[in-house]
Amino acid sequence: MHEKLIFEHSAPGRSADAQYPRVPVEAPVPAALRRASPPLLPEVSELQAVRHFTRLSQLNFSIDTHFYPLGSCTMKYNPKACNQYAMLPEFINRHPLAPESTGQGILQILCELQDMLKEVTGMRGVSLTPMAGAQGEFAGVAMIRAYYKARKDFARIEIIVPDAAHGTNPATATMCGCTVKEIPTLPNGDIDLDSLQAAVGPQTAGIMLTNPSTIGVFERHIDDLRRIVHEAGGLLYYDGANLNAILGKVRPGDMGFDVIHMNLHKTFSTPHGGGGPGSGAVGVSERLLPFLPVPIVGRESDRYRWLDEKDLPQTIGRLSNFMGNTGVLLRAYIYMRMLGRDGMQRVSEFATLNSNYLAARLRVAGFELAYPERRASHEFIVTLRHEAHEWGTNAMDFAKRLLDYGFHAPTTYFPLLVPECLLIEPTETESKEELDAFVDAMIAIRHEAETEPDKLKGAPWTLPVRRLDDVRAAKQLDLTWKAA
Amino acid sequence: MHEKLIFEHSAPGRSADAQYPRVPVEAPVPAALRRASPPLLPEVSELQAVRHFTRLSQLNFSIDTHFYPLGSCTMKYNPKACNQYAMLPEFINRHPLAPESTGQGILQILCELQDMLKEVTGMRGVSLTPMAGAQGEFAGVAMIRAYYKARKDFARIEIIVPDAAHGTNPATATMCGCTVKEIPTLPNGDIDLDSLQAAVGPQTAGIMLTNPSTIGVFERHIDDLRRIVHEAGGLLYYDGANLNAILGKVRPGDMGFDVIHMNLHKTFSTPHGGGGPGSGAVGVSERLLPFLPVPIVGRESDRYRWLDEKDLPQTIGRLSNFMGNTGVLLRAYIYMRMLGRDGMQRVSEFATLNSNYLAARLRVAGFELAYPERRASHEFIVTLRHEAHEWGTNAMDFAKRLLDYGFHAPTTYFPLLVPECLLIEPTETESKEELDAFVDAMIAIRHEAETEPDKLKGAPWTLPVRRLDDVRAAKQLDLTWKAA
Amino acid sequence: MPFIPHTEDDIRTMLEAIGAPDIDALFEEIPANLRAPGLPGVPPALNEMEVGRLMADFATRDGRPLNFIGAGAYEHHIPSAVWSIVTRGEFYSAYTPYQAEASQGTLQLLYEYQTMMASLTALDISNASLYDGASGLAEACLMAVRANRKSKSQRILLPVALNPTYRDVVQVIAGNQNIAFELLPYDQKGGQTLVSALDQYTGQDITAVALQQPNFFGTLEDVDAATDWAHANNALMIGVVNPTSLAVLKPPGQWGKLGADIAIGDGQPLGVPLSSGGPYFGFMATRKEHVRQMPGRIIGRTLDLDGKSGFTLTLQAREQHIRRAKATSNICTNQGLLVTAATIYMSLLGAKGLAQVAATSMQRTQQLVDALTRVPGVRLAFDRPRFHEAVLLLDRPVKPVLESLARRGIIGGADISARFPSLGAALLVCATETRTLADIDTYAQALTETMRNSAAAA
Amino acid sequence: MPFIPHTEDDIRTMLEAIGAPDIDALFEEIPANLRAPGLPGVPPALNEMEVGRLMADFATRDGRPLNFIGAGAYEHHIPSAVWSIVTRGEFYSAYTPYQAEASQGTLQLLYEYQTMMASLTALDISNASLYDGASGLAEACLMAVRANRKSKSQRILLPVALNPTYRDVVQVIAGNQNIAFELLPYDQKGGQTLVSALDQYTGQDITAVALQQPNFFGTLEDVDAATDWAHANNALMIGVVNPTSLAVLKPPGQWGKLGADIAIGDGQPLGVPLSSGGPYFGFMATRKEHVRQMPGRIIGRTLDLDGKSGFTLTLQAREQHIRRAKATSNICTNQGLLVTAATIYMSLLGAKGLAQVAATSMQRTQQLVDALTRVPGVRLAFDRPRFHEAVLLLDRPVKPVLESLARRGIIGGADISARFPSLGAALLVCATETRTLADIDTYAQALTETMRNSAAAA
Ligand SMILES: Cc1ncc(COP(=O)(O)O)c(C=O)c1O
Ligand SMILES: Cc1ncc(COP(=O)(O)O)c(C=O)c1O
Repeated sequence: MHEKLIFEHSAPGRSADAQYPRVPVEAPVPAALRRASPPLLPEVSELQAVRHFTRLSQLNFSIDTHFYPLGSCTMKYNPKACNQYAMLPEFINRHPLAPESTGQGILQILCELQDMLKEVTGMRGVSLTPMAGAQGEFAGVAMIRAYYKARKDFARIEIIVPDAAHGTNPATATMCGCTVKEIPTLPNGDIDLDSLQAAVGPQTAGIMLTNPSTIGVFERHIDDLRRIVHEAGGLLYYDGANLNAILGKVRPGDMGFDVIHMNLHKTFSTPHGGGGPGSGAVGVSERLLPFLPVPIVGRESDRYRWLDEKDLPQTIGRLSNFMGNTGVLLRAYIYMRMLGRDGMQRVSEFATLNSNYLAARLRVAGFELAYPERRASHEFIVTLRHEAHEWGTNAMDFAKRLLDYGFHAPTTYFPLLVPECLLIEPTETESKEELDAFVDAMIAIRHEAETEPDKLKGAPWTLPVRRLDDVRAAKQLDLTWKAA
Repeated sequence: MHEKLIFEHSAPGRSADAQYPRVPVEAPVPAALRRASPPLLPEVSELQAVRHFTRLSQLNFSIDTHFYPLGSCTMKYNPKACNQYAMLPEFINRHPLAPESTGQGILQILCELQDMLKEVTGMRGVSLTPMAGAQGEFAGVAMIRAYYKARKDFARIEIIVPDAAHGTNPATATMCGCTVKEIPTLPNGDIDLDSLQAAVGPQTAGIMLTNPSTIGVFERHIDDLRRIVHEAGGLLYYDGANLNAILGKVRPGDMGFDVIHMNLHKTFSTPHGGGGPGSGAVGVSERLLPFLPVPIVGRESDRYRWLDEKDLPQTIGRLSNFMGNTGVLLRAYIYMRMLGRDGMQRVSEFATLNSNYLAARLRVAGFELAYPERRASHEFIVTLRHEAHEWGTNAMDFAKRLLDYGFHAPTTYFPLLVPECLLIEPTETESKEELDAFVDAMIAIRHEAETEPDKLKGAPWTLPVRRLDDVRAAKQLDLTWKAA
Repeated sequence: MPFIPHTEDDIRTMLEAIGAPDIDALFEEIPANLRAPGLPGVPPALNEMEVGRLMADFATRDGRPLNFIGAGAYEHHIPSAVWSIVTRGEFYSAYTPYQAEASQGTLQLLYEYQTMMASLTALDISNASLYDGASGLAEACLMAVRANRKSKSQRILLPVALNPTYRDVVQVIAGNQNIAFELLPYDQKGGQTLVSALDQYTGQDITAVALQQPNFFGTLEDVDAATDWAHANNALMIGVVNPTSLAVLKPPGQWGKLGADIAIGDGQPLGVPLSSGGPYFGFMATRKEHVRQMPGRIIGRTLDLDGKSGFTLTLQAREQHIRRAKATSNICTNQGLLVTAATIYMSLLGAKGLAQVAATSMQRTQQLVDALTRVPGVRLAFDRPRFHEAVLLLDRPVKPVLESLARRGIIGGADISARFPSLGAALLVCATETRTLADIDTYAQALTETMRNSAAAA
Repeated sequence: MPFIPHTEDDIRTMLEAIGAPDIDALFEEIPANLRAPGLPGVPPALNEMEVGRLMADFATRDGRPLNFIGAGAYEHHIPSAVWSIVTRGEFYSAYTPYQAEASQGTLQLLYEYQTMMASLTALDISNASLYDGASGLAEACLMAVRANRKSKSQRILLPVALNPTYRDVVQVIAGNQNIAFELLPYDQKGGQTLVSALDQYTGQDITAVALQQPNFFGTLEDVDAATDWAHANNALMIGVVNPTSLAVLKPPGQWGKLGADIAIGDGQPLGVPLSSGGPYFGFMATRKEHVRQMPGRIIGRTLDLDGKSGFTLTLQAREQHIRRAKATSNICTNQGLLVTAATIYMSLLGAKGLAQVAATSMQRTQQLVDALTRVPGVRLAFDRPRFHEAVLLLDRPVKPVLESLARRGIIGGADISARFPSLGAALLVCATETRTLADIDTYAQALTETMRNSAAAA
């Protein structure tokens, strides 16, 4: 299936006339500020637009159509109710600056969401404003910096990250004006505490940690690790992208973390939308409370109101023009209310069950697990180094061939420390049958790798396009369409 | 793409638990009336259901994805606004028996719709209750019968239909207890008035006519035809499935018709939903007013209320449990308001332009038009008798091969009087580019018919299934799934 | 031009290809004396924004009162997933699946639906829908006449306790074909149809007997006895059923010794919103041997050229397209999209969920009855087991009470006193699983006040 | 179990395959002292029906007042087609298109979006979105520092007439990297930024100048002069723009002699509902030569193994996945779904529709200003040409007036007096094409009464 570009459906003078004011109005713009020629927007009928974008949508894999075990991304079912009730006219037509008296309903929702997130994380305060995980990280590291600045401890600008960390961790540290120090992971998946001990010092602002880490195992020596960092005077940052693994089982606050961001668009199942929006709500321990980004919802007897710079004079400030991705927050709230306290625990239980089951079955089928002696968390890593070495079929080849079998590929080549890796996260919402079918596909592909490796190297064969040339894309940049 | 049956996704004990009351309740049913074993409904998770039905949907052609020139079906764009505003919570949650005082909004809408349909058809009264075209026909013929019964003219039970008539016409006549007399169409597409003259008599209840007829031409001698039937004491029924052809150009009421049904799900663009719902509103001339089916909306100064048997004691009565397919009526209303008086005229103009253009291009390309000397109405017929005769590729083969080219097939083998026919109705919402692409496909297929006829006979090749065995379906009935 | 893609250039080129000077020329075959002068009576166009505002204004005017009416249309929870999938363009904007290969989505879904309905009714087969329950019963009566070869009388027995509008509709639709309908009375104390009333027909030529379970009053009927009587007297048994109830009630296919022959009903409770009256859909199921007498579309599974299984419309030879004047029915367009909703709904709820909905609705109605009959001036009409509706008798006319409740935002039930004058001031109420105890309390309080005030006024 | 498909059988089989006695054993690596005792503080589960009712109750409480605020988020008509397509599962529930071949729908759409935004801003290229306009400006400032190799100062000039929250956010995000922001004052009479204020910086090392068009007050800025000044002084020019306005206003790429270097803004007006504050999206466009300094995802067209064209994420080497601590930004997840909405919106409106929206909004705001300034105690703050917002000055504090209007169902504007104390009691109002003359009249009357009553009370 091929779909032309929308511009190729365009014809001068055509338009979806029902969609804008009919009476022609001349914009009273002074000549010097007026646009000279119209922008190149498509000129199509409403049907053409609907048909084009509907057809485009069908070219995607998605949770609603495919198993999507993309590690570190928690691609679970997004309940339709979350969308339906978040899109109630009163919520989506509300202007963010309307008086609080006209928004007590939504303020109560957000306040309750803050409270539930505190409970889930074991933190003391929560701010919902960060608009994605990375912005949550930013808020977190910025709070750490603000904390030290407030203590006049200006030397602490170094952020430690394990080599398995997600790229946003070091990138965030840099954005916050910190320097980054990387420490290695041991072959057993735990962090090398000796290296950590060696790395900390009076320059240490903190460590950013995902636990379970992005290699899919729980850091067993978290107590020691915390002690080392805290004793060195640093703070502990919890990258909560993987909260799906531990919901109700262990709380970052109880582990001693000082600050956390949560990817509500993962654990709390707001959709990922083909690239967002997300929400990176942050939680903090007592000592970072004053620095939370604003606005935050406060309750005063039975009234709710926004707390701002006046209420939190030490706040790191604002990260968005209003109060973050409210629509995403509504979806997370609805999801959490439908799960309730027991449902949330089940999330981590069944995410972990699915992950360990899939790992066990793949191992039996002859695949090499990167950390075979460890319990998998909600995700785990297969390394295809043997397959790559023996048959020349690498992780990318397996990934692309999986698409032909009707499965979205796991995350490939991340974390970077495991060669030819597939990071596989089935999530709790997938059935055993789906997992079994995935294993069957992996086995079949492995057989192909041995007997007909070109089937993998040429894959995918059945999708709208064959394998795309990424090198060409970057070298011969073609980023916008131009009329022929 | 293949999708298992929903039952094959099922596993005992699985369910979408968020969707029903959690607290187990035992139904207090006396033992003798209790169900002994549960019905075989699927046991699937919410994700499984969503994924299954989403994937199923992708196996369909539809207006939103494909050009769909199905003659007599008026597959035009269904504006998304019609669905959105018809689904406002107040409308869809309203109980039909709620007091009229709580439904003045919707009653006003329906009343205005009645008025617009009167204007569009030139009839004196309208009832919105019939739930599809065929039920509108039923109401129409039932009114004719009621009219004669009221006049004690019991002999008039014969309904005349042209041979080109849609199957619902004769079937309806039978359901109303009438007998059916068929009259032929002339080679030029007009009705054979001599046969008509010969057919009418004291037994004639009326004639059912589509104009333009289902062969896609306007009956030029409609004045004579009307005279013949009226002089014989019969009434004229207008099958308004094809109103798209004449909107604002000529009105059935002005042509002298006594009763009409309208397929709102065609001309007024409510969606067809893969088989309905429709709406077959009926309009009548003065003399049939007392017989309209109830309920009808009446206005009394600024109040609206339902008129029922008490208001229309001679009514043929009720055709549905409430007031017909209200949701469909809302969509038609919204569509009509967005078109307005000028937009409605444009409908017939551009539907006719598209049809004549497509006919002209196909003729130039070597296809035989069934009525080449006539103007096409909103649809027209191609006969593939030469192609069938010379290359053994019949209309069905062309239809199936068109699917491979990404076009829904036109209506095939209807009307029955034209051999190997394709009844093609492009509608006004398709662009010239789309029509041109269709012509290109027809030309390519014709070339294949000549050079590689098996490409047609084996078609389709690229759809979820190859050509299906209809004979087997009817002979070895498999109408429900049974667990293996 | 709204919804029309033609540019000036397109129009010119197209007219040239046609060889017509202008668009008007395309209409030249219409006699000049008949040409309409446009449509001055239709209002000018609004754009989508304006029409959206207009519709929102209408809707706001009608509001969202708290509903306690059933009477043939039931307010159940509808999972968000249902309509978000139903309104996908591929389902919403497709036609009847005439080209099977290009409509496998709809066809497979309908096959799944047929399977579910057959199982729910405990009959062999189901069609792909009729318009609604009322017209469906008319079709069932016509079908019974065709299917019951042993009977020549065209006499069909209908209960008085049947939904009275169903009776009206049956009369209108089947009445033109000389079918005689005779009425079976109900017990004034229990509300159930008097099976003993069948005795007078024993030995006569009766084509069919219909029974509604639960009946219009919500009362449960003695379906076994009636079914056995019918079969003993060579009559077919037609069961008119509420699909939700079938999760807990004995299905028609198991009524009596042999089971009912035809089951029909309104599918609205299965995921279709109240929608101010429609569109809903009628379902029909029957035994294998009657399949060729069944009206409506039927989907069959078959094989394609490669031997792969697929789905297609089948037994079309019964239908009007082919059979024309001899068709089993004139129905063509049915209620496909609503069936789509019902199929998704049943898949989500499963047997367990549907039973929970049924049982909870029964419980809620009992709670409602308990609360309302505590209000002075209100008593219960019938004492027999019921499903999720009940008839209450008031000590004063129903209509003003309902109007007063409506002003308080409560739709208090259906006034059935005009249709059942012998009952007096009768109010049919319903509470499904969507009504909370708080809702019931709100109603009871409002009714108490209403009754107090109007009593005071009287 | 809501959203979990496991049967008891499944669980047993799976645990066997794993070799674990129970699910709890899977968590055995978590130190016992850290194990949480569940989540008692989270309320128990509601089913979908209950949560639907709850949300509807919250929503009803907030109501649907008539809105006259803009201030960075604008209420425009959104065609129904937009969100009915955006919420299709294939768009809604897909991840970032890492597997290009399985994500051609999203990728092609983003490529189309980039083309539209480049054209709308009259710049060469666009990224695939940032979080919002405010954080987008922060990214633009950081990018300017990277891109302007001639400048070492990290000094950036921002106008006071810039949306004040944008200024706050820029400070928070870019402030940690030692960028110094200096402020350009505005003309008290016209509301436009004083280009003459740039003179004092002539010859200094300035990294970039930003100007918002229209500015926060709605006033149109002299963008040409500012841009030319920037380029003459080796500074980059950053244009902060409202995308709707670009249908009628000179686009950043054409400001001054050379055009602005970076355009950023909030894409919300393009088909994204107000949504109580978000999600919206930030857009960014720039010149070709800066592409490797641009933050955010970029989609490129390339060829597949068969030479067929397709789309893929490109230039990922700038991003955190690969570049880690040296990435152009930490942004990863962006606002893809909103971009989907905007792309469909722009396709439906086209250049003509967007210009009509812009022009009608300007007209409506003028009509609003005319109507409101007729109310005693209300006058217009600035006399220069504006887009679709205006600052009104009241003769009394703004907040109580807004509260009083809110009680009448009117959201009367944004109180900007705290952020711009020198203006006094300043109210920023906006009327887009969605406000009718009747709406404006309703507002004017309510304001008249409010002012009369509070004056009387004073
Ligand atoms: C472990 C981890 N940390 C951080 C992030 C960043 O989150 P976001 O993409 O929402 O910015 C992600 C997700 O991509 C992640 O997987
Ligand atoms: C000419 C004609 N008449 C009548 C009908 C029957 O309408 P419906 O399918 O709505 O019952 C149709 C449509 O199928 C038709 O095309």
